[in-house]
Amino acid sequence: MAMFYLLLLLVLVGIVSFVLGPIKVLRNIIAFLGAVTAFFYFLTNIKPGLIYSLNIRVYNVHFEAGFSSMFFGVIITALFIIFLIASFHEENDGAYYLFAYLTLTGALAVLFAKDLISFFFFFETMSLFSFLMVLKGKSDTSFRSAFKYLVWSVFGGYAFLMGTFLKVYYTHSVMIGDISYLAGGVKLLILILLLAPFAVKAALMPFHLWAPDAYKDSKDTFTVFFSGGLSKIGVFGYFLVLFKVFTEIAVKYPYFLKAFAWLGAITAALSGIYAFMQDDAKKLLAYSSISQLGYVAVGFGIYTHFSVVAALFHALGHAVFESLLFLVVAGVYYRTKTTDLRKMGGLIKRMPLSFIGLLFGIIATSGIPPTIGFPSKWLLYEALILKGDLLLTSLVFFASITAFLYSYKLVHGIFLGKLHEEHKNVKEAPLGYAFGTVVLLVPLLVLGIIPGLVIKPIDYIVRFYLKPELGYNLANMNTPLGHVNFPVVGLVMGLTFALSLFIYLIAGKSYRAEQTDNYTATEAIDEDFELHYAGEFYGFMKKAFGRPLTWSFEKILNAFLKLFSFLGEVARGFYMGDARVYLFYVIAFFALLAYLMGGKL
Amino acid sequence: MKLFKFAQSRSLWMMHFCTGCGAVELPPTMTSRFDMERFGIIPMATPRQSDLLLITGYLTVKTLKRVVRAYEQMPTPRYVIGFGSCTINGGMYWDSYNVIKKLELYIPVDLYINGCMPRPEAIIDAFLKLREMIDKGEANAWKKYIENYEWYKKNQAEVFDVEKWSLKK
Amino acid sequence: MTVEETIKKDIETTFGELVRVEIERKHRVRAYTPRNMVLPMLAYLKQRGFHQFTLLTCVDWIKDGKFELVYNLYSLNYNVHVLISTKINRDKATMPTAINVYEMAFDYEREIHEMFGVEFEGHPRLDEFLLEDWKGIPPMRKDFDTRKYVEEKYGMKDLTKELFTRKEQPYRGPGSNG
Amino acid sequence: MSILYFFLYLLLVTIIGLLYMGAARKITAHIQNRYGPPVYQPILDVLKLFAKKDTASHGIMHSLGPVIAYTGIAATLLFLPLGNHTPLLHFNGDLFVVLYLLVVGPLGMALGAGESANSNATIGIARALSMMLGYEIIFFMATLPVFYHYGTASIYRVIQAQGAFPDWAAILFPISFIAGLFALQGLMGEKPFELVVAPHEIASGPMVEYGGKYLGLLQIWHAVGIIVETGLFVDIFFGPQSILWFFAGTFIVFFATVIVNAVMPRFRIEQAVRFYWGLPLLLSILGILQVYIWR
Repeated sequence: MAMFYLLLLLVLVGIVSFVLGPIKVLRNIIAFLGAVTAFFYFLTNIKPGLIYSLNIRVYNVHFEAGFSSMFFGVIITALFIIFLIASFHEENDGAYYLFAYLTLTGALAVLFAKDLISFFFFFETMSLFSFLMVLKGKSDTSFRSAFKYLVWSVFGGYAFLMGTFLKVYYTHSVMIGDISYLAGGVKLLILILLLAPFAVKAALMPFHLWAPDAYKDSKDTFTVFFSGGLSKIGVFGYFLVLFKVFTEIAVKYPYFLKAFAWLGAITAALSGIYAFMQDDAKKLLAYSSISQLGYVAVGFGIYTHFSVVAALFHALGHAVFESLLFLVVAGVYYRTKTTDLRKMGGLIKRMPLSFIGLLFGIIATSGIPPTIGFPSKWLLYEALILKGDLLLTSLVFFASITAFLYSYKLVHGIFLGKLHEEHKNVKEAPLGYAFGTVVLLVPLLVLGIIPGLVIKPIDYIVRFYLKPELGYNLANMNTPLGHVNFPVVGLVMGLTFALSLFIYLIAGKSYRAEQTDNYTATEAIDEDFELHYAGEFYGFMKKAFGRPLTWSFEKILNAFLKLFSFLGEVARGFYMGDARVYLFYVIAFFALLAYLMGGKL
Repeated sequence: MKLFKFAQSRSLWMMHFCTGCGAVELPPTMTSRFDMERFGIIPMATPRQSDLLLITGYLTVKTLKRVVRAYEQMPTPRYVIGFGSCTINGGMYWDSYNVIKKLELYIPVDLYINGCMPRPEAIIDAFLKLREMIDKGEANAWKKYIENYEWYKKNQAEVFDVEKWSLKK
Repeated sequence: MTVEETIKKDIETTFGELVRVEIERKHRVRAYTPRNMVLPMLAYLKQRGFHQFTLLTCVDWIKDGKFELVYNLYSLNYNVHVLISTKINRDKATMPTAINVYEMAFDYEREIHEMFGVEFEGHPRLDEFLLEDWKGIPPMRKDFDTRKYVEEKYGMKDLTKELFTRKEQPYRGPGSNG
Repeated sequence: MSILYFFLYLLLVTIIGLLYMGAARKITAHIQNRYGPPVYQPILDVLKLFAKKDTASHGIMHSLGPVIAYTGIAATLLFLPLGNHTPLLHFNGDLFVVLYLLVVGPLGMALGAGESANSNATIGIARALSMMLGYEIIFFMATLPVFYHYGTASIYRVIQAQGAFPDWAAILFPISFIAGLFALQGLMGEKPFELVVAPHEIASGPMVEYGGKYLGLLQIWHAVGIIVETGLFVDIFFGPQSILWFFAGTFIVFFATVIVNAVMPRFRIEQAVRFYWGLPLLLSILGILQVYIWR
């Protein structure tokens, strides 16, 4: 019952905030209180193993809360609150909040759904309303981006529906349950069809095309929830399909898993490369988000206990740091009205808190200790080496190096360098953004130093399906390969930092130089001299990579489009000719017939 | 303290800023024939990193502006060696309308090397002399610049636009 | 007939009485031209094969009150320099620009403008070129007193006086008066 | 007590690293038929830099950049076993901890140099980060077979698993070893991969706005970096050594890079990255294949 009440509450709050649309303050208060209530209701009332079914005359909607639904539900709801608080600073109407709440309802219902039909229904609800959210985005190209997103979602959704029908046909059950006993090809087909929408949601490589545009063109605060929260549904789907629907996949189709892992690694590496070639902050982050979700796919593809733990931990980490980065960029956009890296710079002097947020965000994205990005990367590498796929390991490592490149480009473009004249009077991001930044910084650091806090629930999720191999307690993690005590890593870093700072402080004094007091081959420069170079930051990499960098999936798709329209033209020519053409066809047909008959006619 | 002084005199990083024709004497001084690195003197790329500014030859007003800027960007203690007769009295450009005559009027100089051109031996001799001066605490021209800042600025203002070319601290 | 003589004859037949052409020595032909004939002559010589604009220079004839502008053209085919000199008035010296004929003239004209103060009519960019923040008369004019300027600006009074007393005849180097 | 031990240990390694730098200058000088500075010259340089009275800073991040850089390398050092010598945190030392901590240094320097807004610095950083796409991946791929072969990711256990002389990983995995040598040259930032600093081209790159104590911190960062980078290489490929032999080993490896540095010109950036994706990548893939065949 609790789950139903929760969903009902969310829908009601959405409708109320829609009705209260013009009365801004009241609407915001209601929306905020609704989200907070939902969050605490979720924490207190929903326990793993809770079952509820709703009888709607012809159909029973089944709900069940598991450990995984709890895990993802908490992430999504918490991010929703952060998104909501920041979004109050934007100009939004009531419908925006209605759509937002219905998106959240759909997402949570997906987590609870126990049968495939209602799963599909809620999944499509979520997709539809998140499409509407993107549609309400900020730029002129929003419609195009949103439409792209919708097309891909619908594609994924119908693949899922097809998979559902196949499963129902063969197993006579709509419940989410094992299909391992089915005959060969059918299983694999169902598996792929069921996995498709989640690959779309988590932007796995051939299905990622909607993501950069949709992330870029949705409203900045919504992107926080969109990238950090909704993509978790994709990860949840991976978990659902690979562990609940097809339990014996590792035995039956190890090559499928291997392909899945490689796909994830390719996603991570290629998106990383695309990310550091972008000049727009949100597009860069979009590719970075895709890249990070690639690691999650790798973790699932390896299919050992601690690789899946790593994947789920990384999903959590992704939710934390990617949301943090999007939130900071949203705050910067709120103040400067631009996300173009070439037009910003030097904002560290005006927005110090945002800078700290972004700095720790990129440190976590790069996977440097002591942040949340490190434990999952560490576990993933251990799992990869233990699995013995060294080339895959190398590709994943390559991807994580690209993370250094794009994350530095981001912080350099926005915060470092010379302050532009038009940003002289920019203030720190408003309270809503600052709140989210501070709140997200806490798990980012705490879970980086004491990952044991969440390893335990994640272990509960995974140990039911895979043999537990990972030794862990609050501070330590043990794999057959190695051992890390994360607080000690943090402590050593703190200690050495104190030492370096000590050296810095006892050494001679320094003075604060003006920005124009710069080594420019001793030329005197004035304020409007262009010192800060952020565009084409890795321009020379185009030379290093050569042609492959200019390839993209979009171009391939466009080539397909051209091919199909050409074929269409040809086919049209057959049907749309005039009388003479038809006469020619008839004669040609008879000539062919005569030839085939070989003169017997 | 003594150790730091020792280090200061033994490690002089020279700015790689060749002004006049005297720069041509530096490559032999750096390379294997005379090897100034054995005294701890190496060329550095930017004024931020260097201790020693070598004015190698004549300075036009145009160059002087840049030299003053570079000099002010160098962290203290910083030393200046005037190199060749051009820095002393204008040398062969004694009546040129665009070459400054006395370097000392614009930036303080620790040491002059006479000649047109001085040989690498003379340069190395000057380096050793400068090292001695630092050891004895005599190479204090940079202090003069800070104490008599107004005076130097006044002199500089007579030849170029000081407002634009000097640093604001 | 040598190449130089051919060129001389060609110029003379084309421009007639207005120009005086001399063969100064081998490979060098000099044409004395009035101010308004310079551009036609440059155009003519360019299509005659003198593709290289080597130099534009200026001489200050202060006693005559004239500037002499010398355009130095060169032809790789003939291996011949043609110098076109023209005299213009010294006060309010103006000259039509040659950049429409030879683009190379762009920087030379800027330089002459800066050093002698000759205004080139139609030149798009006669601003600061080699000197920075120069005020007063252009430094290459002969009425510009270099020594006085140096004494005032760089404070070299003592040294120059000493020089004069030691030698009986003052040194007259390039750039000094007369 | 142990904290004091950490500090003394760090100080000692810093001084040894500075002496290595001095030795490099001396070796280079002798190759160029010069006499060269005394071996202790870098120590004097660092002392002088720390004694500088007024250094220009462009803001808080510009000041903290070198501090973070030294933090990163010092933390890495504490996780790195020095041969057979009982290291400080060997129980915790893991290849990935070390590799990720190694990146903190360049990142700190990049953040600091970025705030100076100098275009030379920007170019230098862009190069430094792009170069990582070349050498880091090769270094990683070259060491992977060793870790895979000994079935551990702990550097300490890899050292212990190797035996005396003929049992070294360098001899078991000669192809990976050569690939690792290529990567080491880039990791150390020596010519022909000296693109980041390139004093004649981009005025010492990221260091362009750093002087005085900042440059001093960067110098000792580089000094410890030499020990850590060559030490990591020696640990992985040369098996268990007493501390003296460990330093001898690092010096030999360092000597090799210095000699290459002294006689080589410099690559352009895209040439350098492409170079790494040519022969060294092939070698490291061959090394991985070798370990597969062995198993």
